Amino acid sequence: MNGTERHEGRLRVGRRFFRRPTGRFVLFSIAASVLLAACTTDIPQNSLDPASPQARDIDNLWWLVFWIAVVVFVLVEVALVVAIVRFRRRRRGPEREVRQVHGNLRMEIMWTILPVVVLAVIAVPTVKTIFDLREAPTPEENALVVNVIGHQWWWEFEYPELGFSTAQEMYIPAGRSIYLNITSADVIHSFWTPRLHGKRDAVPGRVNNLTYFADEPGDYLGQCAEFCGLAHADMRHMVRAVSAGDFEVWAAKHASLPEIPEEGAVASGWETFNIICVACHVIGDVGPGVDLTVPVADRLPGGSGDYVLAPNLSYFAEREKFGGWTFENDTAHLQAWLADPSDLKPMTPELNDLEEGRVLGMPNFGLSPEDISNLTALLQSLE
Amino acid sequence: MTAMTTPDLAGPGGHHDVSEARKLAMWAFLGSEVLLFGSLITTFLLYRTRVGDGPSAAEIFDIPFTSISSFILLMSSLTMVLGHHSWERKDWRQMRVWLLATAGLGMIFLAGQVFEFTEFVHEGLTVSTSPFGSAFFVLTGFHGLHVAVGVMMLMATAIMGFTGKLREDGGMNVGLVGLYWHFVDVVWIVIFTVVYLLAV
Amino acid sequence: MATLTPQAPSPASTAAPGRGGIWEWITTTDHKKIGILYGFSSILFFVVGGVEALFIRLQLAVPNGEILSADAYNQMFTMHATTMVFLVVMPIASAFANYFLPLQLGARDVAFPRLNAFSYWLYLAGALFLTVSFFVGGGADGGWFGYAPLSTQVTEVVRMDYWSLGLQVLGVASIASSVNFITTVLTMRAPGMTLMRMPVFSWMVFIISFLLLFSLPMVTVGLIQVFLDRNIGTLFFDAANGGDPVLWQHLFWLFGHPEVYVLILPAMGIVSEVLPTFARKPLFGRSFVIFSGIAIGFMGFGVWAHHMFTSGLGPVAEAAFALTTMFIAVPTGVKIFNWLGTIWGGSLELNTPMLFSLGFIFLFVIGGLSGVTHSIVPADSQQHDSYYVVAHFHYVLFGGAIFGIFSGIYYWFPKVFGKLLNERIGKVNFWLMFIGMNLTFAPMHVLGLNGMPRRTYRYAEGLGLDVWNLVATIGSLVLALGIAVFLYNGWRTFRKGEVAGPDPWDARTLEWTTSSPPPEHNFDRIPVVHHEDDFWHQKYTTDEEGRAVAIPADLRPVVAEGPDEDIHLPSPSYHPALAGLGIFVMLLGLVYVPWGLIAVGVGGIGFLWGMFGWSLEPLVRGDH
Amino acid sequence: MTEAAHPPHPTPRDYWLIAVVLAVITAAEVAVAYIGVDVVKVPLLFAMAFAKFVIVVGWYMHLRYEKKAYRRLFYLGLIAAPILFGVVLFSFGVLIGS
Repeated sequence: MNGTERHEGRLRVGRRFFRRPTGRFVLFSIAASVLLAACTTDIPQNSLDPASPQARDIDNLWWLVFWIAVVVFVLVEVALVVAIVRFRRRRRGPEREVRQVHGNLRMEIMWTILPVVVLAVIAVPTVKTIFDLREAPTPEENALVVNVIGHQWWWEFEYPELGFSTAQEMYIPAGRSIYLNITSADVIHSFWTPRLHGKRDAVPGRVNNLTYFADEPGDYLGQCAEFCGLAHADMRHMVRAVSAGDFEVWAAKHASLPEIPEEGAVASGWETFNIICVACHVIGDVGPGVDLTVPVADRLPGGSGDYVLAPNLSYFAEREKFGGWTFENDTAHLQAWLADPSDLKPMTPELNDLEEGRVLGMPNFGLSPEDISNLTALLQSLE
Repeated sequence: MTAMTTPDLAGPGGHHDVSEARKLAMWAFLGSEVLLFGSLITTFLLYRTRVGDGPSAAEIFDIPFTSISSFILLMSSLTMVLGHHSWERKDWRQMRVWLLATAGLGMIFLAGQVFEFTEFVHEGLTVSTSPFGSAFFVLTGFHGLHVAVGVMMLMATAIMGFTGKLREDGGMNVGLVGLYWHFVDVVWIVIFTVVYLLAV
Repeated sequence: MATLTPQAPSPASTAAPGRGGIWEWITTTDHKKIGILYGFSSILFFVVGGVEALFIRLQLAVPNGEILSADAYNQMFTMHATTMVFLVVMPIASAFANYFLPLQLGARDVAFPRLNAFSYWLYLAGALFLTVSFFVGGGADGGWFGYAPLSTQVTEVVRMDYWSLGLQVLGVASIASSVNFITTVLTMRAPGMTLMRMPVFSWMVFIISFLLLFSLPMVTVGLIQVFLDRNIGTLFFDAANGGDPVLWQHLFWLFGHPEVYVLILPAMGIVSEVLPTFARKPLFGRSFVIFSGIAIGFMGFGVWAHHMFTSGLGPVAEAAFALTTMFIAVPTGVKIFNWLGTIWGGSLELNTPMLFSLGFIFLFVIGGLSGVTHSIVPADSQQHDSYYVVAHFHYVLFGGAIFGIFSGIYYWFPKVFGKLLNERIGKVNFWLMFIGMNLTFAPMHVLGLNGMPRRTYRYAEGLGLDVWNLVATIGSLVLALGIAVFLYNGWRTFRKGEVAGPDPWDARTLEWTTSSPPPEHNFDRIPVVHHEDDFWHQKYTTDEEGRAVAIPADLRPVVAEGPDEDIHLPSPSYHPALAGLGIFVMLLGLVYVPWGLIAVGVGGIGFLWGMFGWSLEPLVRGDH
Repeated sequence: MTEAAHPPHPTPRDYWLIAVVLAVITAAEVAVAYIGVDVVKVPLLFAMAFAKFVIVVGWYMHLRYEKKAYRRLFYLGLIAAPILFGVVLFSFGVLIGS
């Protein structure tokens, strides 16, 4: 053994350490209360605030595992803290005589088997839920099919049965199953509306499926969850569940062509659109009509096959936000966007390569203030 | 517990047997190479039918030609093992002959591969024609690279045999080169089946 | 063949020619010096990676943060992860392994000292290469996992070329050192040191060597495919032409998951050395700890697809991988229980290394439990790629690996440098890191459950993310302060640290039998081993009740007098460093084809020169 | 197969004999590839490739005569590879149907 000074030092430390368990418990209770607080309702992307049967299944499973984990956590950490407090080296008295125990086979076997049992308890509902959630809706459920296509950095929603597509905001009828075909036009994205379901990757060349079912009409915010490049953070979407009747009205509107006035600012904007914007964007039946080798079109069931390079702008004015559901759809933001899109949202249009189908943002076309205000008028007229 | 015990190769005083250690290291390295070629072969298996607009395997492969070059590589294992044998018997002259013969067979194989690649490119299969093309060229190219490294090692060993350095070392250079060479041959056995014969 | 040349035997007296200074470090083949090189390099990169992390946290402190652009942010998180995984935790484990594996085995060096030096220089070449990219157009920005086709998408910008080449070189370096460590363990153990008597830290190094040996080739192939897709137009991950991006995910995670255990097992080994020393008890259920390490290693290969639960594997594969993932909690749990068994009934000396080890257990339990929640596939579909995952793996990798490593640093510093790190400052260091760590990462659980995805450079207000992000940022500052205290402690100790004897902790394994720092030849006489924890058995015996009884110094078994007669030490060589430098130049050239081909040629000549010089060396010197 | 009972190393005569065997199998492989029916062809080809593999590794590489430790090192990789990659290919649907 080495000198007594060091021994003294150890003991002071031991004493200071004695106060720590309280600290640890405070920490633990903070952590626990925080987790519980996480299920408050006013957080739009709260995964613990389910609004659909699917999300509820996940939520129930999560809480089962969470409480089991809490029990294990408490048992192990309490044992650890008790061991530290009880067996620390003390200042007074002779040094504890330590029995040189090398192990205890019975205990070791026990604590190998015990976790197996606990895990078996978790495994059964897990496997069951995995298969449940993967089941496609039956024909009786009359599910609405929506093709969800990820683009850098916005979501396209195609309604193959209704014959139109839109972007940023996905309208669905509440109380009806929605069957999503999810894919991507460029890199891997992940479609995630936490209150409705877990996420599902949008992989180019593949189609992944999810079933959505909103209990109630309402707005459900979501966001791309797989890193997809520069503006990954600004790739959001809004799922708007509306009543069946409202959905009919909305769908009927989108199935028809928007009306463009013959004169005025809007008409001038329409002219500019037909010269510049039409290279990528669609309004009604006017669009680029590009024909590229596409990983998307020929794979999506019932899809139109048209490849879209940029968001469909038909009925743009109904959207609350734009630019990956990031910027308020108001005059100021629209004009700022048209003046220099990359200033508002980080993009690299200089790296666009339309031949390859690579679109990394809307270029700055150097539009005049007049063009900008006309285009803004056009967009705001598309209600 | 005995499952993991191994012969204690450490001699007294920490003077471990260097040649044993190097052989062991080579086996470990080859174990690692199995996974490398495994990944390449897996990629190929995944993409072997994805030919796009380009030629397919059945259209392009010349099985008789490849069978002959495979046979040549296979026989280089024989010359290698004979070289190894004469090295063990310290018959340096014979050893050099067999080593150079092995290197020669390896070079014939490589020449065959170069010829084959050129043909394929002429017939319209390049690395960027289809995933099949990418996977084929990268897998066989990687193998070819291994053969080329092996040829260089064989030549270096044979030359060291000429200059007498090999004898002084008394290590196990020929043994190691042999292991590597046979491994490269073994990989080709798998490639020949998976890539070529399955495509017929 | 060249890479497998044996050590050049030369008499100890001529082993260190009087060239001194930097040249001595460049040409060293001494495993201890190489270990120190690894250690200092990884601490340096630890600071770099830490600064990157601080940038990330400052950017996210408030909604719509404006400290970094999206571009800069993406580089920061990519390089933070790449740096911490490949340039910090792996090499620092290598530092410990290099320094202590031969000492713990009772050997004079590793099996292939120059291969060992080559591994280090290759690591340094790869590390500098990755870091250089910051100064020539930006660091890698495709995520440390480099998912194709994002990583192959923009070929005009060379950042991901730097990334894919740099990682490959680091991989080769790791394979080389793995081969080296495996051979060392199998051939260099002192007489009597059976595998089951081998210290647990050495065991864990042995296991991770296998993990690296078998997992790295797979990612190497993936990285080559990414590089070729970017540079010569192959179509491996090009979905439009029939390639499949999911292939990359398989190849990456086939490596990536064993890699996780590569990061954590050395820390577990360190903890298994520290706890018995300061609890004054042998490791509880030693063979269970070792076998659970082996089990973790094996099973680590069978769970990779749990990183891909949202990619669309299909329910059968998802269920299967959910079960294997759950099952890996069993050997992990065994380890934790055995550590508890070790300290239970002991006499705990709560000094800094011990505190870090106990902190490791405390934090690792949290990380382990949140890990189990990932195996619940449906729940994982919510948590995947959210901050919940970030919280989980920082509890494992920071609370686990880094705390274990700090424990190791405080434990072994006196052996390496002969001076004890200051205890009082060490405690401040521990508590700042412990509190900072929890403040930083615990809130991230909530952030993830509240729907905050990873790798986002900004978030909007009103999402319920503001408060916890701010807390996490404050925590990261506390953490940074803790690490600053650590650096100060090290600096201070070099100047006026308390001198440590050969065995300051009354420890149990062979490395403590030599002087601090050890002589160049490690042991005057190669020890003969009779027990596990052999050194302890030289100092103590047990009474009938199983209590330790110190053996008086004059009654301890007498080791034969005098040093071994002929001590063979590897001679210094500049060839490994030259070959490493050659590789560095070649890599730079490969990024800038066609003009760079000149650099490739120059670097290639340097590399070949190094290799040939290396393979011819022993022939010249060996038999004189 | 124990350490103590090393079989004697093969002689050059054996090596030549093995080469003949390898050549015959190779010829058979090519023949089967051309004339075999699909159902039997694939397993047969794999079986023959495996036989060649074992012969070269066992005799030419002397793995049969080596220490257990070497064998284990190599077997680890050899066993891991087909299992891991089998699962990968299975998940892509390559091994079943298609």
